[in-house]
Amino acid sequence: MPSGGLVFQSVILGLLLGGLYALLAAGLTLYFGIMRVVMIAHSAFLILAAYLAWWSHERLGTDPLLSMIVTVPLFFGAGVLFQRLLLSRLRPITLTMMSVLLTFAVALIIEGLLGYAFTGTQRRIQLSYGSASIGLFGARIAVVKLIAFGLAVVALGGLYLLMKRTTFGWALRATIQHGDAARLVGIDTDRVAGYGFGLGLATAAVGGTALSLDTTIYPSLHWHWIGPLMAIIVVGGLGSVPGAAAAAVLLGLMQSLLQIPMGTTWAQTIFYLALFATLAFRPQGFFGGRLAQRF
Amino acid sequence: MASEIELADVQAGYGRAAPVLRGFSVAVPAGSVVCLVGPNGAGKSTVLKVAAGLLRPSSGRVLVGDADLTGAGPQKMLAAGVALVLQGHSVFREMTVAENVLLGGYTIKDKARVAERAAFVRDLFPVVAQRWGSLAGLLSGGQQKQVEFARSLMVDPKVVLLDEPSMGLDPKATSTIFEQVARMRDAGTAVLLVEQNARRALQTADIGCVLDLGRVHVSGPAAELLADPQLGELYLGGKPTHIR
Amino acid sequence: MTLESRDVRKAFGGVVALDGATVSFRPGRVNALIGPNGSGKTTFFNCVTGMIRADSGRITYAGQDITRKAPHAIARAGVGRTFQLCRVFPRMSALDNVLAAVRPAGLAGGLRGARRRGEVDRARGWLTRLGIEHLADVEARNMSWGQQKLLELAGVLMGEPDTVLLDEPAGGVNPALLDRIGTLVRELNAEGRTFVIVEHNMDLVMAISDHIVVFDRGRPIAEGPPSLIRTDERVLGAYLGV
Amino acid sequence: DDGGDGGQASDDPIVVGISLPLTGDFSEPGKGVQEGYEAWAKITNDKGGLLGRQIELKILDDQSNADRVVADYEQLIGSDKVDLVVGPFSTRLVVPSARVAEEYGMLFVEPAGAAKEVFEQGFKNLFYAAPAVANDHYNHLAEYLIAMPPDKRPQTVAYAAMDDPFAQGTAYGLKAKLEAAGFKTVVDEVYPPNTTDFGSIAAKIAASKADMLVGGSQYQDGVNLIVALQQLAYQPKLAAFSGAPTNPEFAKAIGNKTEGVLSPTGYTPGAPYESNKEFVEKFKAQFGKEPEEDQANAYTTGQVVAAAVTAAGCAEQGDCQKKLVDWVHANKVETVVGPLSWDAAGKPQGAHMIQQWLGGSIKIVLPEPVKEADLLYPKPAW
Amino acid sequence: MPSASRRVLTGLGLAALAAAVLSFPSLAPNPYILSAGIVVLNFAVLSTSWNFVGGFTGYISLGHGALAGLGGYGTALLVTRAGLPSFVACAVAALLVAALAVPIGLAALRVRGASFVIVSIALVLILLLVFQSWAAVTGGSRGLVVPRPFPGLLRPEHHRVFYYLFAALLALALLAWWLIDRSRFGLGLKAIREDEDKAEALGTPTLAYKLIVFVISAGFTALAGGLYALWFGDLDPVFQFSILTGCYLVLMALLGGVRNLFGPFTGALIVGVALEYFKGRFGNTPLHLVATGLLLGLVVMFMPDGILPALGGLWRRLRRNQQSSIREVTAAELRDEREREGAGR
Ligand SMILES: Nc1ncnc2c1ncn2[C@@H]1O[C@H](COP(=O)(O)OP(=O)(O)OP(=O)(O)O)[C@@H](O)[C@H]1O
Ligand SMILES: Nc1ncnc2c1ncn2[C@@H]1O[C@H](COP(=O)(O)OP(=O)(O)OP(=O)(O)O)[C@@H](O)[C@H]1O
Ligand SMILES: CC(C)C[C@H](N)C(=O)O
Ligand SMILES: [Mg+2]
Ligand SMILES: [Mg+2]
Repeated sequence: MPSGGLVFQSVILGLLLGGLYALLAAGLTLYFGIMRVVMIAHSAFLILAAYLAWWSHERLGTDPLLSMIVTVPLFFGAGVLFQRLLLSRLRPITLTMMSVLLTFAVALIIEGLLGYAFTGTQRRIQLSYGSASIGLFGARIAVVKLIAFGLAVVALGGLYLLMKRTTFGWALRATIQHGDAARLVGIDTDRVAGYGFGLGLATAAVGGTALSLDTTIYPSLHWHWIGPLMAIIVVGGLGSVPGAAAAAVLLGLMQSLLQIPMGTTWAQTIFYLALFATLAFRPQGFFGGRLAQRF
Repeated sequence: MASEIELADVQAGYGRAAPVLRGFSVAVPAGSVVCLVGPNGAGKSTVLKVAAGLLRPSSGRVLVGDADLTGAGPQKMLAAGVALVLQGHSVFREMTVAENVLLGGYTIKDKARVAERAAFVRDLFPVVAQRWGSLAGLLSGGQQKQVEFARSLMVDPKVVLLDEPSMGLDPKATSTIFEQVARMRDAGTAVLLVEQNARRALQTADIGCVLDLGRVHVSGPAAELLADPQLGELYLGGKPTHIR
Repeated sequence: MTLESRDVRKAFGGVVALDGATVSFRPGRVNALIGPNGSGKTTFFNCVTGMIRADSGRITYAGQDITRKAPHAIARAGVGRTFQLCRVFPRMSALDNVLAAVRPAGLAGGLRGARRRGEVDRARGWLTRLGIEHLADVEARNMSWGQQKLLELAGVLMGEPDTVLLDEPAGGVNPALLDRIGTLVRELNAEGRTFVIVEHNMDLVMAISDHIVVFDRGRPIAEGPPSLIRTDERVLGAYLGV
Repeated sequence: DDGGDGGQASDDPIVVGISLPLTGDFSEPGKGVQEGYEAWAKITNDKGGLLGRQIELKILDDQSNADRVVADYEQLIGSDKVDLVVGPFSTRLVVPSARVAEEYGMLFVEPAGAAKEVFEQGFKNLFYAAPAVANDHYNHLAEYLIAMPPDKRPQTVAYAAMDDPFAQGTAYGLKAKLEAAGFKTVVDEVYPPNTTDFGSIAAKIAASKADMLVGGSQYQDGVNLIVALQQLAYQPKLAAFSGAPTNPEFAKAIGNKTEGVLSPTGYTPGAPYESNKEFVEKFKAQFGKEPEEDQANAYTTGQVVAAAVTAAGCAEQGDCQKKLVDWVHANKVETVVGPLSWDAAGKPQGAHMIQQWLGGSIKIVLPEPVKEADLLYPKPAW
Repeated sequence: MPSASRRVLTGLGLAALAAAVLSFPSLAPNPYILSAGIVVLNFAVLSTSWNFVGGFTGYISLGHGALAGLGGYGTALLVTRAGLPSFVACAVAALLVAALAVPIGLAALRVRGASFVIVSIALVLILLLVFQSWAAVTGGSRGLVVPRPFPGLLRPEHHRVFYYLFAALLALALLAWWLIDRSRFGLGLKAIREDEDKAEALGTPTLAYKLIVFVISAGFTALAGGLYALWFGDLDPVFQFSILTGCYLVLMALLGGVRNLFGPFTGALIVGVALEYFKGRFGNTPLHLVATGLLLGLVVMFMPDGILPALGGLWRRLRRNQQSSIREVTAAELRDEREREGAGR
């Protein structure tokens, strides 16, 4: 029987972890739900961002958070280019399938280049406040995890508002749903789709930085993230940012609590069990996702 | 009087296949309705796509007012006052009716003006008002069509291109559409209408134009076309009563 | 082989699409199903063919309960349909589109060649009858709207259904061809096929149907022969809008 | 290289085939092993080679992948016709590659297959070139702890091991001995090799308030676990990690709070063995740094092979290999990690030393005869 | 149409291909080349097996690597635990995996497109976790050793035997694919690929069809996995349950052309050789990943239908230049024609 203190500590860890998951999955929601693109390379970009954060810290000694000043716009631009130069040239009929393969190719390229540039060695940012923590009713909250959580909240909130409240968000959704019709109401669909993709990658820059604060990174780490992140967006209802956030927090919490009785490896299966349960009982996802179940 | 929109000797097609339009010309003066009829696959929708800038002609010219807009994209065309309602279903399925309609006013900067137009189209199509908050993809076929039409009415363009606007609409809604077409004409808009409901359309139109195999087969005052028995049989359909 | 529905209800969230629809389409007739946009006609077709499941009520075909059957089973029982937003197999040739409607019986039947002489001839026959035989080798996605509509019809007919449900067969079809479709429906009806046609083209409906059912707000409000429907007060009010 | 009297060797060089995980998950230690092999080849060649022939290494990259490592040895033996092969890094790769060597009848000395599984396959040509297999790494520490007065020694122990035959082997070797002596196990966690978040594991360990922590770790996972434990303000009285603490980056990675951390090692640059002085000196000259365990094990592998070749007087595929195998089975070899001999399964017969971070550097504290300092217990806070 | 001469040509081509495949072991200069040939054949069987699902129904599975892994582990466990003879174990394991594919298929095939891709990825990852954690049965990360089916055989001989076994399995898989491709069942599957609801409405029992073809695919995949396990001898969950394997299969099938019988085989040949080449070329840097990625990207961007269709298209274009497939008739001509027909009747 686990002690109350351990359960409480695990709840806190789970919530913090869930927040990070939500941030990491946010971009996927964007491409996948709204743009019908299965972006296998998202986690590779996360790792890339984490590497850039690590590298800037290592080389310049700056706080990894500062690297976002460069990586966010950089990734945004890369996303725009990626969409404009590559994805937009795929045939709509086979977009889903081909995008899987194309982004898979990109993931391989990123992994290979990272390995080439930084070797396969595991890296970790050594922060002066890396092991600092604050107490809360007997439990401890690591400062770095709290920062990552904060980044997640800010990024996700911004994204949600952008998609629901701004003309850009509307235009993006319209572009994806009927390109010709969107062009006919005056939307510059090329640009909008490019920006949409750029936005997704920009979240990867934020997410990767958050990730780098408290974990080890290595080039092939992205494989490790693909499964849980995909599971999160399916459970959350494809294309729904709040849904993905809710699913992420819930799954993070469950994973953290399940580790107490089951250990690390078995606890990871919760993602896939949740995924299968979702598909069996509510293919449109448990949190929102309305028409999205079938595409 | 100068034409609001004119296609001159247009050649256009899809990919490597043989061209669909081969030397097609049409002119729509302001304040008039030109109705394009023709068999399935004749190239009617292709004409409208060229006119709206969705498809770039391989030769020929597209003139809007005095400007030569050959090869301009749909945004430029829209800016020049040309709007197209597509054939089939082109609502944004996973957005609400409200979002669909308001996106029709995407290019309008003035918020008040958008609200005003939205109120206008809600009046015109009761369905739009009733289902304002539901996802457009969940509406019935005819309801979606009405949403599309409402969306295109958010701007009031100089040239309206309509691709079979009455398809799938019940008689009431069909009447609304044709009334609306007449009203637009009266307000000085140039309307290029493609319709398979040809007799009804030609009754509303000023000029009729029969398209076959990518060329103008006949064109002239709508009433004359309606009266021509040969055209009737080939393109407009007889009175179906004789079927039984 | 009567197609009957009893008190069928279907609601989507707050929207009641079918509200206790009880109708009966008798065999050997050309039936029409008309009604304003959003009155539930397509939903009715979807329920009958099993594409969506009714919330309550019962649907029978030839005395058999088909309410909970899978769409393919209903199709095999002899009910074919077209879609309002016409659906074809975009990257298959017109001929293959039609051939795909051949339903193999059992495993052995499934392993038979797909392009056997007799069936290909039959498929070409349907294309010819609908006036698109010249498109036999063209991929469906490269065809115009009306051509696709005709192709879809050819596919359904290839399956030799006893009862054919057509959802707006005239939508976007050239009037000259429309006569042809009308004639074809009558011919096939004479050969013994039953039709249920949803259509807004009143000229066509009045011309070809024996029996008309009028829907409004998810339930029938009138039915009878064309002559009667044309003058029915309720129909005029709800639908024809005179 | 024109070293010594190497010029007089008219024969072809002796080609030694090696597959190494130069990329992928094991690339870090893989590169270390590569350096060890290169140092061995250079040092040997500088002294005139083997049997008067120069040594030429043919190194392939197996991408840390078992399929590839097999293909590599297949290629080295079947296609490139190398004269000798030596092993790759990691138990996971050693087992499949040893099978290839076995089926081609080649001598297979390897630097990194330490888990007990390696010796359970019935290989007759395999030899592990290090003092002890994984399960025996902590033997000296176990003896020491068991010998402590029962009321003074740690009472409860938490184990956290990476799911890897080697890492798990080290922790569980110690666990078996301590449990038998009545130490209570309060946490026993296994985590997959790709784990990057150690929060929950740390929470469990912290909640158990175990006196002693044993980590069956490679490098980074050990660091991550320690940082996660620091975040939770957990302070054990004793902490031992396989792998991590000997890494040069270790101190910085955990904020220099290394005092008292224990680690087993099979090698120390300061070891008194004769060949070691030469090794350390020339290695430094070649690579500009001190050799570590991975480098030393590879070098040891080379030494074993060299001894066999010298004794048997041959180095090529075919019957010669049998002679080499027989020789290694029958003899003891002097190496940089001390004298090594093997049982029939190729298992070495020794134990690892235990090191401890003391005053900012890592010192040998066990066993008594070779110790550089006394073991510090309890360890200060981190 | 010169269909007779075409048939002769096809026959000759097939014979040549078979001869090339079968004579390879005697031509291979050393056992290493032979073993590389086995690897390519294994890839060819796997991607042909994948193509039962991917090619016909358009469901893209990145999880077929896991099915092969199951076949391999199943074979190994049946040999070591149940004491079955090696090849019996392989067949039984394939049957078991095929049976297991029923519930997996029922769960996974309910969802389409992108969701299916995700499910297939999840399948790999969950199996990886299970096989890693359940060490008591699977050996976990310590791996599992598959006893040699022919213990006395020298390695080169061992390779030769397995080469022919793989070639036979490939022939079997190709035959099955060809049979389905030309059948009504196959046409039904292609209809599913194009529009599943429509196919269902036309009377195709789509779920049953998808399930059957998925099970067939799983069975062949597992057979290949089992055979590989017997040949290779060592199983490790990390390599048996890897998304990368699944992705390579897709790459091969796609590269060759998923609509062609020999597409996956062609792809396997190219990718197999390319992987070997990249390894040699980029040696000890991870640039081989970059090269593979670029190859995949180029295929997707410029040859989405695969090499064989691209070559076919080129050939056709060279032979008779640009024919318009749409016959052109005006409405009037059509009417005249119809009248003639009517008169003829
Ligand atoms: N995207 C496309 N790719 C290739 N060919 C096309 C495409 N769209 C249409 N076509 C071909 O171009 C010709 C004209 O098509 P278009 O859609 O303009 O006809 P239409 O007159 O509007 O017919 P309908 O009344 O059936 O809508 C047809 O023969 C059609 O097959
Ligand atoms: N999947 C769905 N989800 C939610 N509402 C739906 C759905 N399908 C139909 N509806 C609603 O049910 C009602 C009936 O729709 P249906 O498509 O049956 O109408 P219809 O009679 O075919 O109209 P039309 O003539 O315009 O095609 C409409 O109000 C529609 O919005
Ligand atoms: C499996 C199928 C994609 C192959 C078939 N030959 C076709 O062209 O459609
Ligand atoms: Mg059209
Ligand atoms: Mg409808």
